Amino acid sequence: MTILVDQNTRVLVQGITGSEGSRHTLYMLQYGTKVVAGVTPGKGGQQVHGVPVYDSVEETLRRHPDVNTSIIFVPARFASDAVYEAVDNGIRLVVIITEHIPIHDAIRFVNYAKYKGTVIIGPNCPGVVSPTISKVGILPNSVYTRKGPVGIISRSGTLTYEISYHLTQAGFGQSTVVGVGGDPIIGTDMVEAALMFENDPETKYLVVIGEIGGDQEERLASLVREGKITKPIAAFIAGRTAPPGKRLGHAGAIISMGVGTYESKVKALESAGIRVARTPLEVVKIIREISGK
Amino acid sequence: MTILVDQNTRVLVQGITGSEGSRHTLYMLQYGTKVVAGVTPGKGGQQVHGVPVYDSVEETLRRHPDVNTSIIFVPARFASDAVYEAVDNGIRLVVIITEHIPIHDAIRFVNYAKYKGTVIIGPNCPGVVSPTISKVGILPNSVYTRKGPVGIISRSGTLTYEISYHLTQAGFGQSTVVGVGGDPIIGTDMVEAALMFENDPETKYLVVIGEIGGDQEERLASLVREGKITKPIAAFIAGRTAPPGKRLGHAGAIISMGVGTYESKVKALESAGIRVARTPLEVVKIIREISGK
Amino acid sequence: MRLLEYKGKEILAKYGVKVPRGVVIGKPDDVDKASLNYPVFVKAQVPFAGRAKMGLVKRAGSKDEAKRIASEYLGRVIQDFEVKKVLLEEGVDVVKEYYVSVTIDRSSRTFILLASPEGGVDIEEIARTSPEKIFRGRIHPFEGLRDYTINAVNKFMGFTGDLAYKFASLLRVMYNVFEAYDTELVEINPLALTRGGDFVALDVKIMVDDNALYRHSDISVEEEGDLTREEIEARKYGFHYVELPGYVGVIGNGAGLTMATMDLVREFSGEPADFLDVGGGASRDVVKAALTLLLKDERIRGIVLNIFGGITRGDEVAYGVVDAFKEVGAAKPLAIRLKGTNEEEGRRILAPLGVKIYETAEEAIGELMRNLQGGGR
Amino acid sequence: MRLLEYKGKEILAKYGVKVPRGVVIGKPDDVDKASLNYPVFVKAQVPFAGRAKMGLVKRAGSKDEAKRIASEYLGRVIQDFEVKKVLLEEGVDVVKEYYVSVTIDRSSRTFILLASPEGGVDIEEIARTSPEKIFRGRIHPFEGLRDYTINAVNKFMGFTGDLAYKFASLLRVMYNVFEAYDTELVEINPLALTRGGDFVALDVKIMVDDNALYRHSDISVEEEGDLTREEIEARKYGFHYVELPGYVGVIGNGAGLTMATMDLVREFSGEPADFLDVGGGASRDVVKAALTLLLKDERIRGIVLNIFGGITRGDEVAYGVVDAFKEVGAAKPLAIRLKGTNEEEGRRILAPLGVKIYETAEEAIGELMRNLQGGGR
Repeated sequence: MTILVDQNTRVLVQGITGSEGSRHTLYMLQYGTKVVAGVTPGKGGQQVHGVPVYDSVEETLRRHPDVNTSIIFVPARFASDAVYEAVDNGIRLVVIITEHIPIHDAIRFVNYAKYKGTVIIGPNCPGVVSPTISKVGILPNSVYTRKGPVGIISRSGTLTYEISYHLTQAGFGQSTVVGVGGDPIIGTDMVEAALMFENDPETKYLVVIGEIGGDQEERLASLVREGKITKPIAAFIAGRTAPPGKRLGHAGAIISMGVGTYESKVKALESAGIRVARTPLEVVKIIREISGK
Repeated sequence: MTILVDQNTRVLVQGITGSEGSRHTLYMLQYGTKVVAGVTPGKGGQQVHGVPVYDSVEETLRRHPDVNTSIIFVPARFASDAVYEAVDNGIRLVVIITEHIPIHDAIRFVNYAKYKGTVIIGPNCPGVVSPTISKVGILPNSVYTRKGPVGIISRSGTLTYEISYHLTQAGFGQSTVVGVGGDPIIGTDMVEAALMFENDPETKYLVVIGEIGGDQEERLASLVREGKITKPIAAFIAGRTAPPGKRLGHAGAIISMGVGTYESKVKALESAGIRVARTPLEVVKIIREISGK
Repeated sequence: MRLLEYKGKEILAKYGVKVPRGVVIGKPDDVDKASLNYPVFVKAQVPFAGRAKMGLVKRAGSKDEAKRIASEYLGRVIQDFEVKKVLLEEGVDVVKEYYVSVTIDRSSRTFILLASPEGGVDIEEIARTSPEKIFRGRIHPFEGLRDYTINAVNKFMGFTGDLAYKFASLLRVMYNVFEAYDTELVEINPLALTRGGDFVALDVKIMVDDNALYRHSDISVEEEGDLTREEIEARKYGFHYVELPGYVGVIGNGAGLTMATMDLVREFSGEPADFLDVGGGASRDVVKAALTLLLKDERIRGIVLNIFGGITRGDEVAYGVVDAFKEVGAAKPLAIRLKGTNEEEGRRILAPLGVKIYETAEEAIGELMRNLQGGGR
Repeated sequence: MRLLEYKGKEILAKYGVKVPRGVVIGKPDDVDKASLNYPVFVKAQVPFAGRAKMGLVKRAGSKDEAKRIASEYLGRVIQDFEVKKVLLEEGVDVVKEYYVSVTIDRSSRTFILLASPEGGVDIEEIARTSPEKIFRGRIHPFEGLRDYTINAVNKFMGFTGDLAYKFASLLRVMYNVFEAYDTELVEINPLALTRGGDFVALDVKIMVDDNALYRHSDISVEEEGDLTREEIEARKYGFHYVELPGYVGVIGNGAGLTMATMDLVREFSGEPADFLDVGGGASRDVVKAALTLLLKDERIRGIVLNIFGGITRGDEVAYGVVDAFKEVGAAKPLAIRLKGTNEEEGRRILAPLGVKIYETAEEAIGELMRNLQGGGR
């Protein structure tokens, strides 16, 4: 088993006719993802890499009632509308790749989705992949070649690929890799993703790739201390050398209100018995030791 | 067992220092309801019929963590705020007696409560009583003297008392009586209340007291046809002689868009095998026949 | 409350919706001051439907004709409503008429956008005969009117390019007005598409939630109200009254019980002359005013008073009856059914009047109807 | 984006919040035109905290003194920011200072109201030392700022009667501005209570979401921006750059990987001179501009380029490096780590340059640091 994405995943690409949408539709198809339809208002009737395009999600579902997942490549100004359209049409999982969505918009649609029972991943995230089964995102196909016991939760994109790559090289495949996104407001945070992995029997170990800012890693540590997350974890936190008060790329990576420093995160994690790697490669070492392999 | 209100019900009265709030606090206490606290902002520290008054729901819950139900007598302009306060503080059941709450306010807080997992009864309703156990409402104590197998769902106030009275006189006690409220937008409608009764083993028969306008009775009939509600039902619909397009007291009792006429309701109910009484007294007759007593 | 047409148009126009060029007047002489291009349509401002059929919209080819029609309308009482305003409007070069509205969807507890390429006719009629010609788009209050809904309705209506853009703007304005004014309905019917390619609101119906009027100081109840004079009177006393065509007066406490009482009157072959709900916890004064209203009503030949006391107390009701009899006399047969709170006290107070108190509404109405029918109709 | 103080005050004042009487000027001579009662406070308009300590707020007893201070500030570059505006403000008769703000609560995904009777100090400091002195009231976006929250904060702050009423109005304005301007923070600190019993905003900090600026035409990025010149340059090319105090240049793709690369530099006892994230799918031009920026930076003694290609392609990156070397020459040691998409092509393109390509970032940085340290620091 995996989380979020599995062999039953049937994907709708919102914004499929844009350059990103189109390119990643191809990559997802190449990976083996079942991309069954795309939506771009006004472009219904076209095809993108053989995938039929519709004007609306409602029309899509009429033709493809098996669609259960949507990935959004719609530009920031229109992305919120695409999210509402997906949620209102009962799509169960919506992965938002789009970055630069206004935070007030995100705070509203994230709450709305929760209310309607839709799981949101992102915005501003690389998506989700369950190696060799299905990918709903922009993570590089070449990295995700091996299924296995490691569940990865990450706030970063490339750093995730980096660590995943090293893990795969060392023989540790992944159950599912979730890039939760770098924005301050995201639909599913590390804690919620960790709870999903906790219930997934196939996932034996967790890799948590955090960064400075916010309190997701601290809250994750609390759940471990409370015994609500019991699987062994190897963590890495980026931004040890980042100066406070400056944004480093991710809007989420800013330290404020005395929380979210590298030190507070490492302290919280270590006091919950979680080992924190000092370099990306050390993550592999920790997983090797934990697994006894 | 009963629905909504039982021996574990612990009541907070919001707007307890107003004349209605105060009077019905007394009546509820006389009925045996466990009214443990009241709230009126700025009046904390007072007592009403021996019930302590607090400034806020949060303070109340700090002192009385057993409170699980709130009844709202706050005037219409401030009632919405009281509802949000109750919902945000995690109260599980909120009964809104207040009438004349603006419909846009109601549509928002009803959705908000649903999102937060709070059950709302009302607005503009007489409340809920589980005879001889607990009453959270303004239904007359003298009428509800006998527990028994009949669950009553009603959009009306006095008409409910009338029919309940006749039932009790005829020896049919009630499990729970729910006045869902007469406004066009209500937190729990007849259909939702019927589904609650469906799961209550103590309730053997349902009495449904509807009126013209809206489509609650029609939707209830659909659920019966689909087999989702299986308990025998006796119905009464008020407003057979009401002219279309006029509001008769209840804002909910207006016929429009071709639905909600007396005829459409009776037709829907009868086609689902539900017997519809032509007079309030006939309801008792039908229940007698259904029960074979 | 239903706003008069001109007021609804005023509000929509403020937000950028196009309406026909026109002037609202209160006196026939105001026609002189209005600089309009004739012919114009002269439209009596009344808060109900079916104006055209009632001859309340007429074409005037000249100022004089307009003035004549306006004086015919102004001051006239129609369905108990006195016409105080008349709208003069220039004609519009119509290519096609549509229907569009935003309203409340009770069962889903959301708002809803309705649109149809069939304009100018009753939407309930379309709903009955060709429901597939109505677009229905849910609008959740937590998300507002979304572009995807606008795209869908444009597709349904067949609007593309510039028309789609203009229709989108119109819908956004309608939704904003719907929210800003606490309305239950914002309807444009018909919405005209002109030869010039514009949407123009030919008729507008806006229903504002009575309970939210306190938030909208720019809407005046007196001026815009759709209430009859009796209803305004009733409102003053705090009871709810609706006139019906029959001859049996009905008073109850609570809307459901009062409706059920009306229904019982019919069940016993009578015709209710009113719906009068004294409400919960009615005082002596309210009951007196209510009963007096019916006792004075010449259409009414007998009255049933059906009270199930909960919050309402039997003694207060009884005193109200005594007071009403003192004022206008026991002019008509009165059947009283009094149950519940302070029932005995009520009976005691009523005893000197010699009015019979019944145990059930069925008994009360049954006997009243037998008396009325026995006395000849 | 952090608005300058005067702009934040302008916005709040428009909605009715009281601010000190003052004038914003762009030239020292503008002081003459301002009719103010002296003494005044002269405040350099810079988008960062700690102004008072940096001598950027001074008291002026006369027009001449104010002019002298203003000319001292205007045109000065502080933390890479050029002062273009100065605010002159009359003093306020302060009885007590408070803290109040509306911001975003990430973990609960709601808004939050913060208030404290301890004003004028850093709220993070209060949060650390006496968290019980901060009122925290969640505001769910679906319900807005509720009266019950206002009642609670008034009780916490000890405001009753007129003061409670005024504070409630202030909070409503702050929340409206918070929503209307897509802000991440609306903060008044200190909020003064005057002898006259009014609340006056002495300093205001408003952070507007950069991603929502397109909706707010009244806010000008150029004028209000808190970016350094390099950052503005970087933004033009579409990469994200932050200057840091060290001597090792860092380029990565993706914020997380770039931060991790900085961290590795420190791990190998170096000091990163920057954070430079070329982003996802960086083109040849972006890589060229980024590398050129660092090659020209005199503080920088060596550079690590860490690319894990996903969307980003190794060949594009390689061509960007080639282009940069063509322009400014291989002036400094460069360690390249290139993995992922089109890795081999990238290696082939880079081969003629004689630059070593590493398998892992650890190797690249390790060897770079050995070179730098071997060469003496």
